[in-house]
Amino acid sequence: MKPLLEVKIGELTLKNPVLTASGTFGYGLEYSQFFDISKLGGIVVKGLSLKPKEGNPPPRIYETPCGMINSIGLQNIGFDAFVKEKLPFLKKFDTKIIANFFGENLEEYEEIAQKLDATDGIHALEMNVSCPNKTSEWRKMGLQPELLKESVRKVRSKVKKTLIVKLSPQVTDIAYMAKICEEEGADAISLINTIPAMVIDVKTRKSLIGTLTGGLSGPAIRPIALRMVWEVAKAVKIPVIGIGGIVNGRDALEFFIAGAKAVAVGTANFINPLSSIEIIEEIEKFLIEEKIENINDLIGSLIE
Amino acid sequence: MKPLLEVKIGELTLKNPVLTASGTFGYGLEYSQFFDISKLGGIVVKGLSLKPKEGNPPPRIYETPCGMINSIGLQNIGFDAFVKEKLPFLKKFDTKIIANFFGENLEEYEEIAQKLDATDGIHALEMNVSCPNKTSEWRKMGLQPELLKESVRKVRSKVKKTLIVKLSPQVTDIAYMAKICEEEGADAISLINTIPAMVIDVKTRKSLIGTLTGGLSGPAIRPIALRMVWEVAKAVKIPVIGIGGIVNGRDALEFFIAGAKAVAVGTANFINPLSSIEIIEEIEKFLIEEKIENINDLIGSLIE
Amino acid sequence: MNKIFKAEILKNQALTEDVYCLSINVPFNIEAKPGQFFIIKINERFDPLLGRPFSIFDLEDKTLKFLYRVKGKGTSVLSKLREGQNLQITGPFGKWYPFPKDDYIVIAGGIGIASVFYLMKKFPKRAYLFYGARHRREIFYYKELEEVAKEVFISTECGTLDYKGVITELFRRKGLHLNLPIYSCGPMIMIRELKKLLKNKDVPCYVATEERMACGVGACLGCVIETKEGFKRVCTEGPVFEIGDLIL
Amino acid sequence: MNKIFKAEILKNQALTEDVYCLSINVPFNIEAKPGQFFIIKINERFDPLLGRPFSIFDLEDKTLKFLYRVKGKGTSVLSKLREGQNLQITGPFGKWYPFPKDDYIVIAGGIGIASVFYLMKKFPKRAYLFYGARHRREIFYYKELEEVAKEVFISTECGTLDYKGVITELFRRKGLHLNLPIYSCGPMIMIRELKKLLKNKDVPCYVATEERMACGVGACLGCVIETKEGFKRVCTEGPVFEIGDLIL
Ligand SMILES: Cc1cc2nc3c(=O)[nH]c(=O)nc-3n(C[C@H](O)[C@H](O)[C@H](O)COP(=O)(O)OP(=O)(O)OC[C@H]3O[C@@H](n4cnc5c(N)ncnc54)[C@H](O)[C@@H]3O)c2cc1C
Ligand SMILES: Cc1cc2nc3c(=O)[nH]c(=O)nc-3n(C[C@H](O)[C@H](O)[C@H](O)COP(=O)(O)OP(=O)(O)OC[C@H]3O[C@@H](n4cnc5c(N)ncnc54)[C@H](O)[C@@H]3O)c2cc1C
Ligand SMILES: Cc1cc2nc3c(=O)[nH]c(=O)nc-3n(C[C@H](O)[C@H](O)[C@H](O)COP(=O)(O)O)c2cc1C
Ligand SMILES: Cc1cc2nc3c(=O)[nH]c(=O)nc-3n(C[C@H](O)[C@H](O)[C@H](O)COP(=O)(O)O)c2cc1C
Ligand code: FES
Ligand code: FES
Repeated sequence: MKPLLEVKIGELTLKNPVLTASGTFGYGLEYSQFFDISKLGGIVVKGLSLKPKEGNPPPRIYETPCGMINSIGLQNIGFDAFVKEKLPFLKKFDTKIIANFFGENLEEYEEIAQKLDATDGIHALEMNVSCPNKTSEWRKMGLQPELLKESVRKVRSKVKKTLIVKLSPQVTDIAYMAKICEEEGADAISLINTIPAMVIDVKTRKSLIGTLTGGLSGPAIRPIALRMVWEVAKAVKIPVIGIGGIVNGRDALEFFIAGAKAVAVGTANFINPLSSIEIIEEIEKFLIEEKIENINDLIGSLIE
Repeated sequence: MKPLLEVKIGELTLKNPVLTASGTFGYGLEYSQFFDISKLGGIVVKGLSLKPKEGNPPPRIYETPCGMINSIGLQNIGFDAFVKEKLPFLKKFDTKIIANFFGENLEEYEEIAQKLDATDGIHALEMNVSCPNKTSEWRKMGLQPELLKESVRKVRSKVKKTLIVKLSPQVTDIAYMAKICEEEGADAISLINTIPAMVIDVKTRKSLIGTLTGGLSGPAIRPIALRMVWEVAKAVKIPVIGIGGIVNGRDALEFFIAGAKAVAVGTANFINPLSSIEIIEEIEKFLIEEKIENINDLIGSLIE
Repeated sequence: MNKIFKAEILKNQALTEDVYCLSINVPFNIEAKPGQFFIIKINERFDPLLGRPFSIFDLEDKTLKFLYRVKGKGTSVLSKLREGQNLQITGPFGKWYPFPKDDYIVIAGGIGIASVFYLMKKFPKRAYLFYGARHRREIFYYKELEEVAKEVFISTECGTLDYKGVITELFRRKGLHLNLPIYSCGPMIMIRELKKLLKNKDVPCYVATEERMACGVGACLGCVIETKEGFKRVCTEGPVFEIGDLIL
Repeated sequence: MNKIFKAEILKNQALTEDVYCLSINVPFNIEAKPGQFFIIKINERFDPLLGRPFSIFDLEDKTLKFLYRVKGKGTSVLSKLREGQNLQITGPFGKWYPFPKDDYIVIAGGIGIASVFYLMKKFPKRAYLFYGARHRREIFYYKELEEVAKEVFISTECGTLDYKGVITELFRRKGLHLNLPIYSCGPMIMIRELKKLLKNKDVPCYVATEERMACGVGACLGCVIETKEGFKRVCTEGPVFEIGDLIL
């Protein structure tokens, strides 16, 4: 018997709990050459802003032990081009589309959120309050409880769709930040975004990243992400989406056991383009082996 | 011509800028079977408390991608046994001994600091305000600016030897924490300690660490540590000791360029017992190749 | 077409101390064009983490070859793999060299030869090849090159073979007057020099570029280079660009 | 003695699907005692990160052998290494089995045989060996064992060889009456059972234990197990302990 993989995130029903993480799966198109992306629980698209963004000067990525640093600088084609050029393609697939978004200030956050809320074919919104790249204070609101509170409240008041807030790991008490979001009406929390990091070329004495620092992702950060997801899942009642270094089914299962209701696969897509669907298969296989009929029975089952 | 490797940390002169990190080099003895530990710039011994500590229940360690989690729980033989059983051996070597210490409350911090200050053969003190294991609030003072301020002030007022404060990475703004220490009279800052992390056995649904979470160390965290060292070195005038995932000379050089005046080698000792002296050799080789006569000319030379 | 597959190593041969030729056995017929690249995942675990991009050096039936230089951790681990071991390969990716209609010029610097050999093999006996290296030891597959090219000009920086000097200089002397399309791959310094030489000429010049990559398929936006029209992704909008479009 | 060295793989032979025998060539004469272990750094890079501890299975001249089961990432990578590749080895470390003065009993469960073969080889023809496995496929080096032991008792859980059942049961029937010192290595469940059996007996029983290790030399305090006198380090105070001292 096939185990049930369906989970609910706010108003959003995912046929399985595996998403692809923002910024690592383009606009879906790029990976549809490898597999049928309808198999995914959902796709979180690259962070969107009102206007197109050029992004940061290269070099933008560097590999580190079991991880990578990136400083893309939220390059994106902007809301209009997304709706015109990318969304029609995405609509053809039987999967949920989650729009990750950001702005340069709170007004922009509200405006893009409203536009996405009104756009057909987008099933949920993920508010990025945690971009680690060189950036305006507003994009970093995830580090300041007061800013975070205000922003989530305002954005929440403007949108009807499921609102996910994506948190930064760069705080002392991530559960506290999550509780703020919950109080202000977020439907779900996703975490973690990348961790600010650096790597230097000892010959040239320059950073190997154009903007000096960038965000660390990949297996290296998984144990940190898992700890944070566990802390947050204990602290809030709304669903948590676990992100950070997940490369296989076993990794994903750790996050479910720690309390995540869904996971998003990021850097792993680069290592093996089939990661996300292999993860779905491995989860299914595990549930069958362990005779667990419904993934929801596994969620938060950590024995402390 | 041999390049000059000598650096000063407060009143302490190190013949070369490579230390071994607390908790990863035992009391020196353990590694003297592999090489002449007199070659080291210094040895930071395992965290000491007034009384012996049993430490945490096993399992205490687990390997993660390019890193490891530990939850030793600051097991140690206590001040008296250290002075009686370990220090006489350490005194035989021509290297600097730095005593890492902690307490269960501020009074204990002050008391052990005073005792170490009065002990012959100990050249400097490293105050651990950042133990990530399940622990008393006081051991975590590194996360709270107010507690940190008070503790550094009090301990400083009690000791004459060079006082290094070892910071936790689990904060939003590590430069701010470092400045507090500087203001309160710390002679140097060392960072980073391990990052709280978790790993779960999906079969048993238990943490693979006895205390649920532990601290992540190793190459995985190096890019994070490097970024923090850079931030701190820019913010304070006192010397910074860089720690985190350093496994070879190139890694160490990145920290010097970012502004560290010395480095401490931790997890690498486990991977290759000769790491620390190989790192010294590689630094020397690099300085010769690059025609840098004095390591101090390399420190903080990052081109931004 | 299946763009992800496992392939067995047939041979991983050291040509010099740090240059290797890797032959793998592809499990099915693939169609790949000169200038395109594949991404090789070097190990099963996560250090090195990402696959590394390599140009098609040669493809014949199911045997795919890469010519690579050991530069850092990935290529160093790769160079130690043996016959019989398996690799995860993705590709082919990227824009290829526009097919030459007539005679053409090829300018290769160092390991850049890896990207143009297959072009000359596909369009044989029509290329004026200018191939420069540091030392004659680093001139690879000379005999094969003579077979596929129309004419071969070699330069070595230390003068151990043919012309002594850099390849752009030899090209200036012997090839600049030919009004033929140019295909080139080599270090940035060579490309810059070439751009200068061609400033007043009106021939197309295609350059294969390099940037660090994560996804290889246009998703991560990590591999951009600066062009006249803003940042472009080397993996999908390149690696082959018109030299005039690049801001070098 | 040099406790860190590089060694070349002579052979890395699969005995079953997941059990291998690794032979390496040690560059000098080492003195290592039965029950001690070495740490093998499996790769040059950092995933796997730490070396893995393995008991001395056999040592003769400069050939050191390990018998290991593939359990996770480290042993899986190890099992794919080939003849001619190099490994970084540290050791020998740890307390060895106290030398038997007279006849003795050996109880090995599964891959635990790896820790006691060398003991019997060093003190031959004096051991009553009780060796249990799941299946006859998993009874390794039967002929060699018959040569070094005095008497061999085999049990397999599925009854495919000799006695059907667990080895502690066979020992209870055939060996418990012998008043000889016991040397044992096997899974925790076997050790617990053994402790029960020996409750009222007054013979020394030495057990080789296992714990995850980082340093292997007593520095990290990572590998502790609980004993009557508090936590002890498996790497330096063990791996061999008196069974009565362990809190199981
Ligand atoms: C489309 C394309 C085709 C290529 N074809 C070939 C080829 O046929 N033969 C060949 O030898 N090399 C080729 N390269 C370069 C090759 O990919 C890099 O040398 C290799 O990835 C270095 O990996 P590493 O782990 O050994 O080096 P790292 O340890 O990652 O880095 C060592 C040095 O190499 C540089 N480097 C790393 N990755 C790249 C990269 N993707 N492109 C350029 N420089 C890089 C780094 O900046 C650093 O200076 C190609 C690159 C691209 C983008
Ligand atoms: C002193 C000593 C001697 C040993 N001798 C042998 C031997 O001769 N032959 C042999 O096959 N095995 C031996 N082992 C066990 C062997 O070290 C582990 O099986 C191996 O380290 C697992 O590594 P891995 O990366 O494959 O597993 P991992 O991926 O690290 O983990 C897989 C599983 O193995 C367990 N494990 C990991 N490390 C150890 C460890 N150090 N000890 C016990 N379990 C562990 C984990 O808890 C996990 O359940 C010995 C262990 C010790 C401590
Ligand atoms: C190249 C790259 C681009 C990213 N872009 C975004 C983005 O636009 N918005 C966002 O919220 N997160 C972005 N992220 C963060 C990922 O969505 C994810 O949170 C992070 O990488 C950790 O997961 P991982 O370790 O599985 O990659 C990006 C990550 C990478 C590696
Ligand atoms: C097993 C282990 C024990 C440690 N014990 C201590 C300690 O007692 N006091 C302390 O300040 N830091 C301790 N640390 C932290 C290290 O000194 C170091 O800050 C950290 O491991 C990061 O460096 P690394 O990545 O090079 O290991 C310990 C680390 C490890 C791995
Ligand atoms: S490598 Fe990801 S966009 Fe080019
Ligand atoms: S492995 Fe470090 S103390 Fe035993």
